Amino acid sequence: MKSTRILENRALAERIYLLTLQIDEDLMNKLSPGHFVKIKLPDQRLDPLFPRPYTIHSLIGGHLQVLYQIVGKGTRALSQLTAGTDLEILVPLGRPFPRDLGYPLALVAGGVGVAGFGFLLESLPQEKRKETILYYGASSKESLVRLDYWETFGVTLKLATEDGSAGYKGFVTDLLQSDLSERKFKSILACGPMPMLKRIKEIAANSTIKTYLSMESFMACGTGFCKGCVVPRKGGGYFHICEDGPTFLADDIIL
Amino acid sequence: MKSTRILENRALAERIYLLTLQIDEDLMNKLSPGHFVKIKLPDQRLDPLFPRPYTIHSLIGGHLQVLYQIVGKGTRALSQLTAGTDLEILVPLGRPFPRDLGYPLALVAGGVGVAGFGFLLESLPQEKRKETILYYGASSKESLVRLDYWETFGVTLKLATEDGSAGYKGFVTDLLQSDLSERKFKSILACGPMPMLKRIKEIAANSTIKTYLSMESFMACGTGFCKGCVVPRKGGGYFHICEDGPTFLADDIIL
Amino acid sequence: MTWKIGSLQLKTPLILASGTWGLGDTILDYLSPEEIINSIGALITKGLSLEPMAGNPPPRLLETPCGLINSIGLENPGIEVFLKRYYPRLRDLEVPVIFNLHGTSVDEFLKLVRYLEEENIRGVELNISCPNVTEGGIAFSQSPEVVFQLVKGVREIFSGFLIVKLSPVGPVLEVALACKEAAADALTIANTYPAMGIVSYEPLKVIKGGLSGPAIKPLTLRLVSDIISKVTLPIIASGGVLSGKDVFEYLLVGASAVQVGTANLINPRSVIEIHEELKELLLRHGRLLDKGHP
Amino acid sequence: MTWKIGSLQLKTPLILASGTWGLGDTILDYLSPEEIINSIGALITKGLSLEPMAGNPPPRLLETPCGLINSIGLENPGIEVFLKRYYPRLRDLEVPVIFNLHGTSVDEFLKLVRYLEEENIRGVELNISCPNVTEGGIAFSQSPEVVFQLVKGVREIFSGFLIVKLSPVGPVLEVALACKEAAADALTIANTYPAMGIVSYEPLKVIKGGLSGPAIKPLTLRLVSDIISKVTLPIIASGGVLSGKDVFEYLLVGASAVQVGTANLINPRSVIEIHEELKELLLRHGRLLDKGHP
Ligand SMILES: Cc1cc2nc3c(=O)[nH]c(=O)nc-3n(C[C@H](O)[C@H](O)[C@H](O)COP(=O)(O)OP(=O)(O)OC[C@H]3O[C@@H](n4cnc5c(N)ncnc54)[C@H](O)[C@@H]3O)c2cc1C
Ligand SMILES: Cc1cc2nc3c(=O)[nH]c(=O)nc-3n(C[C@H](O)[C@H](O)[C@H](O)COP(=O)(O)OP(=O)(O)OC[C@H]3O[C@@H](n4cnc5c(N)ncnc54)[C@H](O)[C@@H]3O)c2cc1C
Ligand SMILES: Cc1cc2nc3c(=O)[nH]c(=O)nc-3n(C[C@H](O)[C@H](O)[C@H](O)COP(=O)(O)O)c2cc1C
Ligand SMILES: Cc1cc2nc3c(=O)[nH]c(=O)nc-3n(C[C@H](O)[C@H](O)[C@H](O)COP(=O)(O)O)c2cc1C
Ligand code: FES
Ligand code: FES
Repeated sequence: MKSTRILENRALAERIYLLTLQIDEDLMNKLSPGHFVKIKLPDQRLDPLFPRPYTIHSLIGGHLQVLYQIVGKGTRALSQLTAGTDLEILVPLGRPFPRDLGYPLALVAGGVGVAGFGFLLESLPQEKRKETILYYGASSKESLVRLDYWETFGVTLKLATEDGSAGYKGFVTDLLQSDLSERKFKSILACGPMPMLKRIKEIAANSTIKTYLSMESFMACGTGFCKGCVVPRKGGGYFHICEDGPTFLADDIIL
Repeated sequence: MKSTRILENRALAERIYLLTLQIDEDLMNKLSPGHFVKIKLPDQRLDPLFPRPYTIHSLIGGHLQVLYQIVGKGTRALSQLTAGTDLEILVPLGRPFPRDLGYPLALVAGGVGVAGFGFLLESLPQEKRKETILYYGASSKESLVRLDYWETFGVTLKLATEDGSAGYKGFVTDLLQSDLSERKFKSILACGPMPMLKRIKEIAANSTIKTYLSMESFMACGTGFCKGCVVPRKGGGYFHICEDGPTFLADDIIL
Repeated sequence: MTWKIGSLQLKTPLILASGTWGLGDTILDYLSPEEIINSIGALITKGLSLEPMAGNPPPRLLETPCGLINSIGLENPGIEVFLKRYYPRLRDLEVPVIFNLHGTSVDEFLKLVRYLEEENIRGVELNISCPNVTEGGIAFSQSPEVVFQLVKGVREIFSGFLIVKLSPVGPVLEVALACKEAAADALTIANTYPAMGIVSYEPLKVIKGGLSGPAIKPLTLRLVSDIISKVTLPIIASGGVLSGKDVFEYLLVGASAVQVGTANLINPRSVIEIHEELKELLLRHGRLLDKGHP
Repeated sequence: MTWKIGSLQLKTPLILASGTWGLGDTILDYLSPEEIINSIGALITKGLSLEPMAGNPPPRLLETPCGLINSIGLENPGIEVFLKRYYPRLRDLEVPVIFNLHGTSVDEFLKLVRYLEEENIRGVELNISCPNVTEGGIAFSQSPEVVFQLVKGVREIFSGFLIVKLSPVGPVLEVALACKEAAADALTIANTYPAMGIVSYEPLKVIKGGLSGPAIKPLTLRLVSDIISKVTLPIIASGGVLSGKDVFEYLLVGASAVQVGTANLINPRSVIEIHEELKELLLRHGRLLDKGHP
């Protein structure tokens, strides 16, 4: 684990926060889009017992940013930390997003699943950004965060909300599906809740689009030590999400 | 448990804090010097599992104040809370200091054991304060806190530090002992670490001074539910510190 | 909704566990009579013995990660004093009161039960599982045969509701089957787990006692689930319940009722909060309870 | 200071527990060879079987209060692949490597041990206590007689250091005595505790597995203390060690060495920190270790 300091921990929506951590250049050079980080709460309390994993959201300004949502006690405790607090982190974990993404590219995000696409877009050259559509869905308008930031990349942004308060009313996967007939995507990269990923796998099954899904599960270690974070592998056996993923070719896994 | 709000949580020394809680008049009227309060940390984390007990330090201004020292994870977590945070407390717990204290009165405090004497002095009429000596010992000058506050009562303040950085160099019990020959105390009320209490019991054993000791132990409930916080009773059996105490006649207990 | 443990009807499935609400003399300081009647299905007394017991010398408590080691040693005023001084006020609460009994021999247990028959007390929980006494207690739980004799003996003279509180260690299944055979009405699973902790180094103080609290819930949930699949007796779960979710999970694996213990120490009003949470969970997910045990 | 488990000499009393540092192929990503040599007394491999095992379907993990339920199901590449692909790099670390073995029958265990004799491997930990497999594993721990036959059989063909890893449930003392009688060199006390948790309500997902982590430390400390007073074999403690203090407490009650398990998952560098804390505690309170066990 490495020591780092909180520079900012800001609420973007009722339960969504943007955490900014100070890191040195050495570490920065090791990070690629798709990597994740484990963050240990800075106290001796043993509940929650395990540091939680978060995708690297952005490296802008040489700081490591994490975009997270409060869902339980670990994320709630994280949200209460203030600037200046020292933290231990374990990073980089997991494998980066695949390097062979084809364009036009569809990025599909459900909720804070959008996080990792920040770092990805930051790393792409302008011409590839232009060939990228970001499908971004959430429950309601308030939970669609950092829209200004997403717009700076010059990507096409397509929004969906379940309550219709912004963008298309319904699921982001509906948007994707209706676009598939017109647009000739070469790749899809999706991150979000399991029902969304399942739906995308179905949608893409009939196409030749290379489809990647970024998976989540509870992680005890994040380092491949425990063998607990598995997803069934086509053809038998299991992948370990933390060491073989978290991003997988949809065809390789059974959801 | 009752809901309350932190008005202030201020460091007085490296590891000693003064916590100010908002309470209503109704509750205030139920409190007497010597009572204690259990404070629950305001989150869902289960470690530490039990709310910690603290003596009521002061009621000045209609606020409930607690003077506490960081010794472990519970007190450390408490020290990190900020003004505006809502807390649950259970209060009043225990029995007040005895009402039949005789004067001249010696108050003997080791470290944050001094806490409860604030509320006591606040409740005493001026003429009784004048007949009170507060013996207050700590490891060093920095750990002798709120000296201005103690002085406002017009009591005689006698300080001791182990390193001699303020007042007498040595234990506060030495001070008390050497005074016993000159002064005719009617009562002693002492609060502090076990070795100090033992020493006071010894010192007072040869006198007719009514000697009260305020005891501590780990408490699971503080309400008499668990029967875990015992001190052996002279004549057999046990007292429960939380319901029969925390303050006992030295003669009644076996240390 | 009504709750049943065999023939016993309860208003809620929540029971205050033995030894975690004192002798009951101060419970009204924290809960109103209405709250008690509406939230609590039954009350189980502190473990009671024939003679008064002073309990163990300190240290009696140690907090461990998400748990509590206690070694109270069954401090209690004895059955007679309890019946005279403490019971009347509990009876007036109009919630079933179950007597938790501690004997060091079959004979002592029988004597205790006779007192209750005389007073027309209808509920008993035999504590054969206390880890903190040198005689009786958990020693019984090592021998299914002895337990059988004990329960059979009590059954012969006691016509009320007869619960046996098992230890989570030892031959638990065999003991459970022995209770069934001896015609117990229900089992409480389980008492605390034998544990040890170092209280301080200088002077060196250790505590050996029973572990309770959320730390043990995954263990007792498993035990309850395992026993339910093998013994056809109503099971009352006891272990680590802090929230309505915990209760719901015990009900899900098939428990008939659930005891609240250590939670009462953390907050004397826990049971009220647990009851509120449980009601909400039952509304949202209650149908899961009808689907058979996972 | 040197540390001894019977005839085995270790540089430190800290051992990495089976299954909590993967297959060892990535350990050098987190610890340098010097750190390993200076802080770790021995390494115990992931549980290895004759044939590769795919392990259990998800969910395999659930966090509980201060604990972890795992149901990995002994996923491993099989002894042959392990020996070829993973072992050489571990051997090069120059820290004793002990092979944790899983068989579903005495015969399978014997076959496994023969591989090791061939490769001149000097340390074995027989895993008769895994709660997460349908065959073998914890089933052995129910029968002291079967364990005796197993250990005796292995002892006959294996001249290296022979450890048996016990389950914390079942007839633990009898199993320990059987191991002693069959001439095991040491016991590991203990594996994880059978546990259960509800992972989600809709869809209803439950996990049955083994509980590890700080929640269980008071239980395993007690078990180690109890067994040490009754069985004259060196004991290696395993259960809930997160800090130097935890290790010191196991040593205090008489353990010869201590395994670090779940702590490696929380932080892959835990063992380094634990070692630093332990060194300091030994300096300050080490003399307590010579005073006999509390
Ligand atoms: C590789 C990876 C990257 C991640 N990146 C991010 C990120 O960038 N931003 C972010 O906000 N979150 C991210 N997560 C999810 C995040 O780790 C969890 O939300 C967090 O661990 C929850 O901790 P908690 O203590 O608050 O909740 P808990 O108290 O542990 O759980 C609360 C509830 O959330 C559920 N839950 C917990 N973890 C998960 C999970 N991983 N997936 C689905 N449900 C879960 C639990 O079942 C429970 O119902 C990522 C997870 C993984 C595995
Ligand atoms: C009736 C009563 C009134 C109290 N009033 C005050 C007060 O006004 N101000 C204040 O600062 N503290 C007071 N205390 C002590 C306070 O409750 C403890 O310091 C606190 O519980 C420690 O919690 P923790 O989680 O920080 O420490 P833990 O992590 O629980 O323990 C850290 C270390 O402190 C030791 N320790 C824990 N509790 C005690 C204790 N009660 N006595 C001695 N050693 C202990 C432990 O053995 C351990 O070594 C009072 C205690 C009682 C019983
Ligand atoms: C302080 C304390 C005292 C207890 N006393 C008794 C007792 O007298 N008789 C008994 O059968 N169980 C006793 N128990 C066990 C509890 O009734 C309960 O079964 C156990 O603590 C597990 O449940 P919990 O985790 O909810 O506390 C006691 C437990 C505690 C913590
Ligand atoms: C994820 C995981 C995998 C484990 N795999 C094995 C194993 O393969 N063989 C074995 O004997 N024990 C295994 N164990 C048990 C540990 O080695 C250790 O004995 C147990 O976890 C208790 O120690 P701890 O609380 O320090 O983790 C495993 C434990 C965990 C958490
Ligand atoms: S979380 Fe442990 S192997 Fe992935
Ligand atoms: S702390 Fe429970 S009775 Fe005093």
